[in-house]
Amino acid sequence: MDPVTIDTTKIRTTKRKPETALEKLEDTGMINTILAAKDREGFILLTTIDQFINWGRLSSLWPVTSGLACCAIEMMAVSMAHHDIARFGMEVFRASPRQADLMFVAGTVTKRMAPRVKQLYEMMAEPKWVISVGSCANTGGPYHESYCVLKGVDNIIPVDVYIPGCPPRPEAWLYGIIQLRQKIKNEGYGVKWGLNK
Amino acid sequence: MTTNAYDLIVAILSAIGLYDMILGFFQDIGAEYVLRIIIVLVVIAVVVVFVLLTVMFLSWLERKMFAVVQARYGPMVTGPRGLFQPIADGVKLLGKEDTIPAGADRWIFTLAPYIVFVSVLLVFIPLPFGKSLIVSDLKVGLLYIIAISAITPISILLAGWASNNKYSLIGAIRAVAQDISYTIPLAITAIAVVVFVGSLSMLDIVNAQSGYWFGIIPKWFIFLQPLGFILFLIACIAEMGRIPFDFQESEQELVAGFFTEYSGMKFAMFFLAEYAHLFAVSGIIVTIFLGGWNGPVIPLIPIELTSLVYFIIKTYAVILFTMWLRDTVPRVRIDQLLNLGWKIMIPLALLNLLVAAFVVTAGVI
Amino acid sequence: METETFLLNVGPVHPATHGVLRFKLRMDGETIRDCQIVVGYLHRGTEKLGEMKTYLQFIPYTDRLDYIAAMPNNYAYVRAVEELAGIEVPQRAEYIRVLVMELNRIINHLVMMGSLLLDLGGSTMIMYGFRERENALQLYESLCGARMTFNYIRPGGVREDLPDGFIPKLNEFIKDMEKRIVDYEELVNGNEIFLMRVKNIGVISAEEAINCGMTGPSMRGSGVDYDIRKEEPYSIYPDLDFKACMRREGDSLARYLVRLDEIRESMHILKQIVDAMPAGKNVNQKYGMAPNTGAPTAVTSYFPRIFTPPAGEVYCRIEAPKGELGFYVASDGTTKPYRVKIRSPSFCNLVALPKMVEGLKIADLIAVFGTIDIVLGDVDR
Amino acid sequence: MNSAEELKYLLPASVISVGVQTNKPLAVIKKEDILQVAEKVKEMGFDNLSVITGVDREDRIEVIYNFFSYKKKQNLVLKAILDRTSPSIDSVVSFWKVADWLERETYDLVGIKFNGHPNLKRILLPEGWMGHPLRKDYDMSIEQFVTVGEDGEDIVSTDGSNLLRGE
Repeated sequence: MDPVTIDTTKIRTTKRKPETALEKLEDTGMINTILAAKDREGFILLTTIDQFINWGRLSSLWPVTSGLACCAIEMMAVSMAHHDIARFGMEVFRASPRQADLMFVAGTVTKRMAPRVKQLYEMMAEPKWVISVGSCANTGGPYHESYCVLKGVDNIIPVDVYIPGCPPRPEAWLYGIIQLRQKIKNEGYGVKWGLNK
Repeated sequence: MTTNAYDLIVAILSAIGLYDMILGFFQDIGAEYVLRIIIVLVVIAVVVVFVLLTVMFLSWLERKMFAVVQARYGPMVTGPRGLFQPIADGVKLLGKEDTIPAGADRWIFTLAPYIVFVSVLLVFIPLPFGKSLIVSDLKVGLLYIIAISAITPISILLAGWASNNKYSLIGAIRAVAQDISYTIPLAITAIAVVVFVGSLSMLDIVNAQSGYWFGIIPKWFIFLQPLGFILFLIACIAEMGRIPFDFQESEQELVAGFFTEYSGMKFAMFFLAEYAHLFAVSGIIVTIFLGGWNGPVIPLIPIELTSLVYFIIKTYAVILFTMWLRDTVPRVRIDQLLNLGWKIMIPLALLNLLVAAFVVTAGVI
Repeated sequence: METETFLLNVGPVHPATHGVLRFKLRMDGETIRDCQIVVGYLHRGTEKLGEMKTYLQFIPYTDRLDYIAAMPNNYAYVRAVEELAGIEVPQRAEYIRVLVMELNRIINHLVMMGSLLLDLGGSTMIMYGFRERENALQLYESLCGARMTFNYIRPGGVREDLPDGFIPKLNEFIKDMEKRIVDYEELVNGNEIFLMRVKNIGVISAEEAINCGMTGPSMRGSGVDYDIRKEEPYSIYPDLDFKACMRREGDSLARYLVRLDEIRESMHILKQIVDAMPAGKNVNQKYGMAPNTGAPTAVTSYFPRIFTPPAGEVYCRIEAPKGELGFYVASDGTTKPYRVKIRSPSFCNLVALPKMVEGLKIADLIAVFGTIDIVLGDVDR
Repeated sequence: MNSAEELKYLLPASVISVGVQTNKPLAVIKKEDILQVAEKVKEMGFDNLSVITGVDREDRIEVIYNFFSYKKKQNLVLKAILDRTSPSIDSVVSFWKVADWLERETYDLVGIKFNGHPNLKRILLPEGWMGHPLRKDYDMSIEQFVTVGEDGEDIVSTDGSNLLRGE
């Protein structure tokens, strides 16, 4: 097939027929009245609902009580008086994965534990997020050469935020949590449907 | 003279001169009963909204109180001092996936949380929030409350059984054993109060506690029956299933007890029911032993309002006490709890009843 | 009455197992008829890694065994290497080592007390325990930059000398702890419900405890008056005045109280060390590091680049907070150990658990398990 | 006379030689006589079995027992030499209960069979794991994966496709 040469001037001038709901609204000019602020270009209704739901989700991340190794002690330290993740409404550690939204993979995932971690993740109800904490969970860390350690928990479950450290300081945990909150803020149905950016 | 919330609404409408007009309109179309239904629905809506708001506030209060005892701050980011935390929790739980385990009994599994919540809501019917602020003053109010409370263990058993999970089942069986052994001292202690009042109506119980002895000590039954009050309080905490008696959901033993398998909105129902139960039971304790809505009369302010304030203050005192208890003591063991119930509480409750009956028969008071 | 027993699986992910331990319980209603412990969910192959790393490289791995109290692990391994290679340690270094180890003992017992109470349903004690732990960790941080995994004790001494202002801060910590420990006693020891839960639960006799390989505070709760620090003294312990805490009852309460007393003893030791801390080098000249000048250049290490202890084998044991911690190190004269074997206290203490909980309720399992005080990194290695 | 020499005096036929393991008395014993020696050692007051270590010396396998006596405050180290192809020795569980787990661990990681052990199964690694990692010839290049079967027990295979995430 011959290479297609693109006439850029033509594209700029040609107006496509509006197809999607958004484009139709743009066409009529009504969009300006119902669009949200300029920095958040999207469908205002969906944006608002998305923002509200995401706010609910990011404000009440309940972690599942599952510590694997060293990092679990720092997980306890994070939830205790000095660092206190309760400020984010996260002190509600749920022992049952069904009621939890967030899993800290805190520690070395051994070959023997890997299927259980995966099972635990699968038992959690959607929407769910995973934070991989510490070198061991990220890559295998100091135990990378070991015969019975999984080289990174992202081999078995999807991970949203990685926190490096061995073990990470509580401040690093808090930073990781804030990153996850930021991430949740930008999720939503509007994003999925291409209406919000 | 109004006696319940229905009458109060009618009285308010009459006072501002709207009632006759509305009544006239409905009489014209020959459907007076529609107006009655509407007023009843308004009363129900007000109570339900009030209870739900209280429940949300309580869940925040509990976390905050927990934090204060433990030298922390508690929720801070979500809203001022984390006050919107319960709303965020609610929004999140609403949007959460509703899992039903593979081996579960789907119908019962779905039904159980709603039974729990509804049975707790029903307790509020004969509960006087203030003078005239009562949905309906049942003649058998106290009996009704005890009977309705007995539905909760059944629905917990349903939940535990339907989950097809050993932890849930153990939790449910524990809950039933606990409720059976503590409803008995609860009822016997309540009867001791009824002996004094001579009526099962909650309103009569409150009215019997108005006034003062020697001009200073309020005529509350806590001063007449201190033993009865302590027994009733312990039995109530056991019935609510809170620490030190929270076996049905004891996290370190049974993961999450009978609601281990529940997620999303069904879990939220249990969550709501727990706090609604806490509020209801505290209200009952206040009504029976702490003088209900009685308190010093303040001139110029309508008694309906002051009585509501007194009731709320007293109820929150009881609630804070149970929360403080949760923060400081560990959990007892299930067999120790049953021992306490059957071998200590029931004999003491009977003794309390005996003394009360003797005092009343002898005509000392 | 004959009832059907059923199998209850507790763990590996369960709030009361302190990590990834699994109990297979045969239950008769609420009563445990048979308890089987499954371990190994955190087996990371530390011993094999010991053969693959040089002597110095292996020290960080010892931190990750008992991660609540890592200093004694450091020390036990380093001491084994020192005995193997015949390295002299300056007196000041020994004082610093004992100081950091005793501080770690306090941390360990605080965490243990907290998690025991948490398992029993009282969630406030752990917050207090971790509050004090955090203060101690700040001391460690000023010492070596790490909170939990220190890598501080080196063959020939310690990595760095005490920083400025360490001793005053330590004194402050001790003073604070003395007040706090009274609070703990008020919160916990006098609590009727707590006593109900732990008294006469999980009783084990002295003979049985020894036979099952229990060591440390768990064994001393059964009336065995034995502490390696006292009976087979190492480091500067002969110069210090302290006593081995011991109780005769052998139940969960006794094991708990032994730990409470040990916190007091450790604070007593710390005070003596602060008073008697000698001046001098913090490390044997041949093996130490150049003093850190704060310049962003690489730290110069005098540690021999090729460190080859003579061939031989050594088994060296110390009194770690959880019990007897031993390192068997075999050398074949090369730069890497030929074999490293870790005798971990948690692993051996667990052997007695099934016997202790038989016939008890499931809630008691937690009360007994909490007082044995294990760490899964130490069990599975 | 230290404890190893005392043992040699008591059981001259079973003890091959006497030495030291860096300031702890060591007795090298015949592996066939371990039960006899264990009985004698227990009689001598060594009530605590500290640790059992298995060492793969490439031409032979050594199993080392560290004992301690709470009564006499003495140490004793026993060493038995096993052949490498099929290392086996009698179990001492009947004397010291702690040997139960210690022997299982040694079996798991070094591959020494303890005859007469009531429950000689792997303890740290899952049942079915190929090879004993602390042997010097253990092949580290084979990657083994664990999955969970219907009954909750581990299944070991070299195929991780069930476990690992697909793209």
